[in-house]
Amino acid sequence: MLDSDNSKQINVLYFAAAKEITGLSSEELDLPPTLKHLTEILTCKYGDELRKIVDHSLYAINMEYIEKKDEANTGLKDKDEIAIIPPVSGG
Amino acid sequence: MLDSDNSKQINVLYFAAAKEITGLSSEELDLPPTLKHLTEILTCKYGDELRKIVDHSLYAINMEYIEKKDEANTGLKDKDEIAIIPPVSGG
Amino acid sequence: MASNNRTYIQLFDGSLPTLDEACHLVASDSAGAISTFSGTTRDNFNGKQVLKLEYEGYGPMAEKILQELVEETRSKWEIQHVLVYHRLNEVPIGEASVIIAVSSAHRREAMQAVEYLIDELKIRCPIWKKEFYVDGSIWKGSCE
Amino acid sequence: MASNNRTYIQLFDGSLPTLDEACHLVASDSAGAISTFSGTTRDNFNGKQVLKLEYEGYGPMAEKILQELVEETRSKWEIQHVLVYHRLNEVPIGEASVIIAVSSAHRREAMQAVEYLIDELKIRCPIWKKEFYVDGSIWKGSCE
Repeated sequence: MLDSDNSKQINVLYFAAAKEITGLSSEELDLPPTLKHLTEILTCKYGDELRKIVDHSLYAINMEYIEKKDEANTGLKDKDEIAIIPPVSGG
Repeated sequence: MLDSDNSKQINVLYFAAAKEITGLSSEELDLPPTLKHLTEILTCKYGDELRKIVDHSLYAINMEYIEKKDEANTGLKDKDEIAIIPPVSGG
Repeated sequence: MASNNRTYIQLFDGSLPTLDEACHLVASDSAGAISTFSGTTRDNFNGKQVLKLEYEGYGPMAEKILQELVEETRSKWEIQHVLVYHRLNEVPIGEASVIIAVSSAHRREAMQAVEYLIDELKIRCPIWKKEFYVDGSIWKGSCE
Repeated sequence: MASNNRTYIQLFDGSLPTLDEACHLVASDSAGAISTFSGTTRDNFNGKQVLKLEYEGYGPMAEKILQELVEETRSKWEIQHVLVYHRLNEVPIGEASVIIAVSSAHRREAMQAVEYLIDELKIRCPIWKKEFYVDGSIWKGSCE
């Protein structure tokens, strides 16, 4: 049962400053229940430096922005593509 | 004396509809004292058709617009270049 | 810096230079924004087919007014280089009758300057457009 | 008419097409106005010399957001064809990182649409700019 749960994965994408801190452009992680849990996992893995980035970023799930206030109650599902979107500066 | 006054001339420029009515792009006229007098001379010469154009136009003296309300008290002088400027439509 | 700002004002009897040429003239390494406006001749007016268009201008005064407009624009917005080209005589359908290009360090200024220039040009610059239809022609301006 | 409106959205790894090519794509005989905006890389930021710039993008999402922006723009203004091109990776100083071009029957719509598109692109499109100075580099965005 636990094993089957662990087989559920999300793909996390890192850009700009987040990519530099993690040294990765993406990685597979075990499925956490919500974005809030994901933030905790990432903080644990990459420290406060990444935490600060996440605090100033929005998540996008499958290319849809999630509002900051909805992170705690936004559930994730198997194979979701989660991107950390630091403040953008295109143009 | 009269002869010397008559030697004073203005150059009147016609554009767009005004040019089509007069059949001229410009002509020399004896110096009238004000723009209001010029309008009378032009009406006399080219009829109400031109008068209507002038009523909806601005005069420019030496390439400076003259406001409609100032036409009666705007004096003219020898060699002035007076243009009738119908509503513009460039761009 | 202000003294290095360039202004290009010109009336053309035939085709206008391309937008790329115009942008090349106003570009600078310290400008982050170039805004342009191209007015092109339309094939219809109020649903009526336009066969051809002609522009007539009071050339020297048109250039003087454009110069004044550019000075006004510079006094309102911090912009760098400015270009205003207008074509006279016949302009085939679909070709540009006017090109405006403005560069500035930041985008807002260039965009607002271009909008001001084309708006004021259309109000004050002594140039007239004549549209030819199947059933006649009309000088634009008074009836719009 | 609305169904004939074209939209060009593309991210480029190298040089963007020229403004003339962009205008050619959005031009139409029934459009009287083409408005464009070009964002070019500046040689300085707050007086500090910029040596080079790099853009990174979340490509698929960036294109999706741009598509949404164009749809929003079309719902606000009566415009014809729309083009939004953005360049990624290194962009040499003075070259265009973004080009927007919009055509419309009347000028106001094209100009306002361009302004809306570049404003919203800068707020919402997942693309990031990194500026390199003599003494280091910085991802733009958070500190502006």
